[in-house]
Amino acid sequence: MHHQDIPLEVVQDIYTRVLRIRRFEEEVGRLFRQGQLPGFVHLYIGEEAVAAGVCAALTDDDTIISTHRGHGHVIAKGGDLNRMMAELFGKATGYCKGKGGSMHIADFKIGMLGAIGIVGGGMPISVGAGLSAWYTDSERVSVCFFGDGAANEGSFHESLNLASTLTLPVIFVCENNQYGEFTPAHKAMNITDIADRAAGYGIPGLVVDGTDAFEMYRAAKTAVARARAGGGPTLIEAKTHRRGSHAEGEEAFLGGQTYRSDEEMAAAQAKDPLLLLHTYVSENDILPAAKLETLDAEITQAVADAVDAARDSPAPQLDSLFEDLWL
Amino acid sequence: MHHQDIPLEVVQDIYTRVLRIRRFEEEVGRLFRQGQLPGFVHLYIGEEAVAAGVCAALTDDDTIISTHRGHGHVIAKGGDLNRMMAELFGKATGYCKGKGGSMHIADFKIGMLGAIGIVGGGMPISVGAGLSAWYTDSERVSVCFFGDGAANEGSFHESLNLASTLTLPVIFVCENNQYGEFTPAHKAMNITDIADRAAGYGIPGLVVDGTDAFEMYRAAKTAVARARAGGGPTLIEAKTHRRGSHAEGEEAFLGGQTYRSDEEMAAAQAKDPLLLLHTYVSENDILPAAKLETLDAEITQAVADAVDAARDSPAPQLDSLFEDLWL
Amino acid sequence: MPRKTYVAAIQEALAEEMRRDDRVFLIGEDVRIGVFPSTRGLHAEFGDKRVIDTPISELAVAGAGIGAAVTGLRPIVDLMFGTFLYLAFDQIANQAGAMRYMYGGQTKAPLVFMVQSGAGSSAGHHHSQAVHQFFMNMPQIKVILPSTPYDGKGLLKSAIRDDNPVIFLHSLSLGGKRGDVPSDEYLVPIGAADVKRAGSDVTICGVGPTVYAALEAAKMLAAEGVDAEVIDLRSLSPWDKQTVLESVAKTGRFVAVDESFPTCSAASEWAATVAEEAFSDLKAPVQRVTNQDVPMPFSPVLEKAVLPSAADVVAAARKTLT
Amino acid sequence: MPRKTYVAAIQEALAEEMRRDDRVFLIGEDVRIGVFPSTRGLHAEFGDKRVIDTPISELAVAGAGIGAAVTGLRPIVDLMFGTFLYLAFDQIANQAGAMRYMYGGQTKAPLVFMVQSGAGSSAGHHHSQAVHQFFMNMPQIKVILPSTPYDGKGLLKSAIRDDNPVIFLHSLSLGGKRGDVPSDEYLVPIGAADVKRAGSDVTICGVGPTVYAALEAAKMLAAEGVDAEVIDLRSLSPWDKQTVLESVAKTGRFVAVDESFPTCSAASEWAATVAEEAFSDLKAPVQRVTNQDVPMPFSPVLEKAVLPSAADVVAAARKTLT
Ligand SMILES: Cc1ncc(C[n+]2csc(CCOP(=O)(O)OP(=O)(O)O)c2C)c(N)n1
Ligand SMILES: Cc1ncc(C[n+]2csc(CCOP(=O)(O)OP(=O)(O)O)c2C)c(N)n1
Ligand SMILES: [Mg+2]
Ligand SMILES: [Mg+2]
Repeated sequence: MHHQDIPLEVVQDIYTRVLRIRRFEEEVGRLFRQGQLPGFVHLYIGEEAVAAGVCAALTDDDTIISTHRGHGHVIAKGGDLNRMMAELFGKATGYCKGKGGSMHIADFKIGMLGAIGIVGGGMPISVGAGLSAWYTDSERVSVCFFGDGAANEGSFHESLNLASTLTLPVIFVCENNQYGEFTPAHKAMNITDIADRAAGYGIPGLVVDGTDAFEMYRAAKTAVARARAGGGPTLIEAKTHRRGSHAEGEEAFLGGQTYRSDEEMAAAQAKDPLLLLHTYVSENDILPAAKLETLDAEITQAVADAVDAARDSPAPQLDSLFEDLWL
Repeated sequence: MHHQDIPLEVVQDIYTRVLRIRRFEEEVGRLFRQGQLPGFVHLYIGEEAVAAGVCAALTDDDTIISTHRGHGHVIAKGGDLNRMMAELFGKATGYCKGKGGSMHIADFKIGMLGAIGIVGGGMPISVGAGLSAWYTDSERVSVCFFGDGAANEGSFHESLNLASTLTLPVIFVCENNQYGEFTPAHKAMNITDIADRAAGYGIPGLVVDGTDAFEMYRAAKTAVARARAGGGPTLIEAKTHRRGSHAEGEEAFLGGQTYRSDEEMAAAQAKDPLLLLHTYVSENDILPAAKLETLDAEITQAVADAVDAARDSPAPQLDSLFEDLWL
Repeated sequence: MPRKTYVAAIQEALAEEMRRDDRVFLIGEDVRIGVFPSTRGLHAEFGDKRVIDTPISELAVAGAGIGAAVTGLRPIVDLMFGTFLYLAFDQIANQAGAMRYMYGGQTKAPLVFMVQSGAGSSAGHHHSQAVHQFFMNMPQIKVILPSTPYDGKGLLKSAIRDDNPVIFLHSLSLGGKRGDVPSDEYLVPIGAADVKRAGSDVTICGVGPTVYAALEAAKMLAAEGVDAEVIDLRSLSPWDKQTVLESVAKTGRFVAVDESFPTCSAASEWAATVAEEAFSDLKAPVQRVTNQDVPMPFSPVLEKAVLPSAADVVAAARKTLT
Repeated sequence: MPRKTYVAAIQEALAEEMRRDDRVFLIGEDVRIGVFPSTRGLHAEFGDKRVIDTPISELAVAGAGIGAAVTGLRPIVDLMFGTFLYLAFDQIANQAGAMRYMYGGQTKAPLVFMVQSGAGSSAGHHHSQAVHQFFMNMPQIKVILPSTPYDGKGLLKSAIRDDNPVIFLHSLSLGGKRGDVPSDEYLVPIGAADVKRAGSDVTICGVGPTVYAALEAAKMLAAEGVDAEVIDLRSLSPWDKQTVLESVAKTGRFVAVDESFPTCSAASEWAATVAEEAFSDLKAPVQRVTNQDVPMPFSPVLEKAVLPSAADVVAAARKTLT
């Protein structure tokens, strides 16, 4: 892990994104366990370096598309914690006025084109966002986050191939957290690196250590430059770990069944992206400890404020059922 | 082209299969142009070596699944010309009692599990046939024929991956005839060899000269042996040429537009599989000219008989509309 | 007025709208060469960027249309046969129609999915199904199926200008039908039915090819002294309930004619609505005329027997009159 | 009689049928660990070969089920949520239901697609749609949706023994419901409705979760002196028209309650059928109670307002009584 080629403000920026995601997700986990949040919740803890590194390499114009595990992507792209939290509570002040929920947060103003609850469902749409950029001769790139599980969906195949044949500025970021629900990636495919599939579409495929935010940033920069220069799509496979449940509350609904060993969990903990980043910036005196503490305190407070604001927000009016319909 | 490792009776068998397909398809083309056949018709002329070579490597128990361009596969697997022709005429004596037509011929008795009009639609089903063989510890293998165009469908990706993860005895035979309808394969994908996609599923991928029936036979033999031994699926890409139209009558419905150069057509003609085979067996005195002529006469007669029988056959009774329904 | 074929009118709508708005583009399998003549010639005029051939990848192409739409373009996604939309079903049901609502009104998805729908060319089950009934069920998806060249052009132009996802269905069997198509620009509004024949005894309601079965039936009924009103719905979602209810208020009898498998068909929807909202007007039970409830057979004699015919419509109308 | 949960009864049906017939196997995403407890414990008993985890590949898994079925096995394909079937729509619409007919009766496809259907857990649009209406339209596909543990077990066992493709829908919101489930083997026939409450004033017809809304409504109506008959259809295709028509012959009033988007819903089909075939019995217009016509919102207050409620049913029933 090193940051030699990365300006200090970017290091700080990446660190901030990772931390914001972490503190937000920790709080969401607590709220869910307390029974305060409706629906399903899939946390991004352990994978923060992927979204943070990638989004730090994007401009505000660039777009992203996300998955059922989408909170981290929204935050990394600059999403508003209050409107996110309110959405998770199903409140009228949420990003989607309570109509979307955890799996469907979007912020079109910042190029966050939406989280999609259908595994692989966002990939074709991201191709369309890339098509738009190409069509309008814009510099914009389109980023698609998806999981190792999604890489086995037909949409993966069709989307990468389509983006390749049209030479579109799309960056496919596969978050290989080793599991699709409870199935290990290596049982759902007979290959080690999903990045190898890129060859089948004639596009570059990179394996990146997804626990290292700097590596993610570098890989994304390269892919973004390539895309902006008209070089077409890239597939980036980020090897990462989901530290927590597939969906919050899974212990209960799995009835005591487990699917990961203690060693595996310990190894993932040792590669925790926030821990790695914190250790790196601390040990190398890149960001002063005091600053890190203030930052953490600020973010923690912002998350707490978001929760308070969400709680105090009104539930959607029944009238709103018939808003946001046909134009 | 050589047959050193191939017994003479197999050479003759392959030759017969190729010729039967050719003479049948030529006649179907004529009938279609004369307006005698309803619906759409996609001929296999130019690609006969693929089905013939592969099916010669199969037993009667092994199963195949086919496409909209399916006549050749049925014949290669041993299908009955009379019942095929009757089906094309939409007659009650056809394989499917007139309910299927050109794009949906099946003969379950000889392991021909059906032609499928949806591009890529047969691939998942072939995985199921392989699953069945594996489940029942049978020696049976499942062969799936599909086109270069189909290789861009999501079903291709999901099917190869599923067959690979379950180590099923499925042989995916991609008939790369260079076009999906009027789109050249190289515009629909940024790679030269579809076989390279096999690496993405951890299975062998072979490029084979699909105009050489012996090469096809060899490749199939290897893949069949591997599948029977529990080694799982193989992807075979057969480079071949469609000599005629995508669908019969395309000149008319394309309104004079063309999409292939004369040179390209001439090159394909030079690599015509029947021509190559005929030249080879003749020049090397493998099959006597007289025998070849008798064979051709017999087959030509059989096709003519099939046409006569089909013409004389009754149209389906209206009552038959409500047969072959729920059991 | 110039007379044009149905398919030429559709082509004209595409060309005019592409000329009018350069955010409009066409994408699909072999749209350049034009598998259906509806897209023929557009590539020559508009070039590579606006007439885009794709690999055979319905799911991705449909989704790409959606992604392009939510980022400011106005795609027309041509997926050839109606049944090929089954492969893109997820993108349409889960994404296209839902995005605006699901994201609280932040976005819109102005795009057109254009496919052939229905049977009539002996193409077998995989190429001969009507699909409108599926998309009618989905909230926030518009569905149209014109029966004439005039409507084909006018409705497609409206669809392209619509800010919502629209499924534009065209009928292969009507492709060669000729009709008047004005040279001056015009639009046909989505959601408005067209009364094709005024009558006082029975209301017959159809869409696309079944309009002709209905008209033919009306003629046969006239010979029996029965004066049928024939309504061409043109739009399936939203649909012009008002016109139908007003007609039934007059006639007291209703026959729904729909080329579709029977259960949960458009005919079921129309019949249920009339039964619900015009009950007191009804002098006889509503009647549905649809496909027979079997997969589409290949053989022309069987295919014909499966599809709703004028004779079937006459029989149904007679039932309302006894 | 032992009392069991809905989901436990389903699990029992799977286990018993797998014991009875070793051609029966289960395939799907995470069926071993059991995302839904319905498949829990089967892997321990039946092992790797008969309880097969797959990659997330709905189209291929569905098709693999079909391929296995036509080659002699009896697969149960579990694809988790109903909406995921959209990705397998082609295999179901074009292949599963059609193969037997299309190939002239040469084959059969005895398989079960098992998915959750409907809303009620605030999971948002992508995980909260009812899907039965789509499959009801397809010829030669059977569709069932039980409302009780007893029916869940008995119908699933029938589905597994059926020689045709069956879509077995279960309701997440009913998963924890308890009911009597006999220890002795029994089957519930596909296609037979269950009259849950006899009544003489109005017929209320539902399926799955809407049966409870209907029963609750019946109680509320009873308090007003209205005696409602409540029919649980249980099977959606084929469906028990006879029982419904007989009931309407008695009551003269009909309310269809269906958790589905309204247009071309099951409610439309039932209402149309009653209007067509029991017209002379009807004393008032048929009524449909369905979802509101919007994508499924996440927020519990909105979700609840979209779904058909007992109060909605009461209001509809009252309309038939004035
Ligand atoms: C099409 C579809 N199939 C199945 C599911 C159920 N499901 C939700 S998340 C998930 C696992 C996805 O795995 P992966 O893509 O690796 O993402 P991760 O959860 O690991 O972030 C599955 C199977 C779904 N939502 N959509
Ligand atoms: C899902 C689907 N999309 C499109 C079509 C229309 N179509 C029929 S054949 C064909 C081309 C198929 O190309 P390929 O797989 O290479 O087979 P070939 O015709 O060359 O044998 C297309 C696009 C179809 N039948 N099914
Ligand atoms: Mg994963
Ligand atoms: Mg081809």
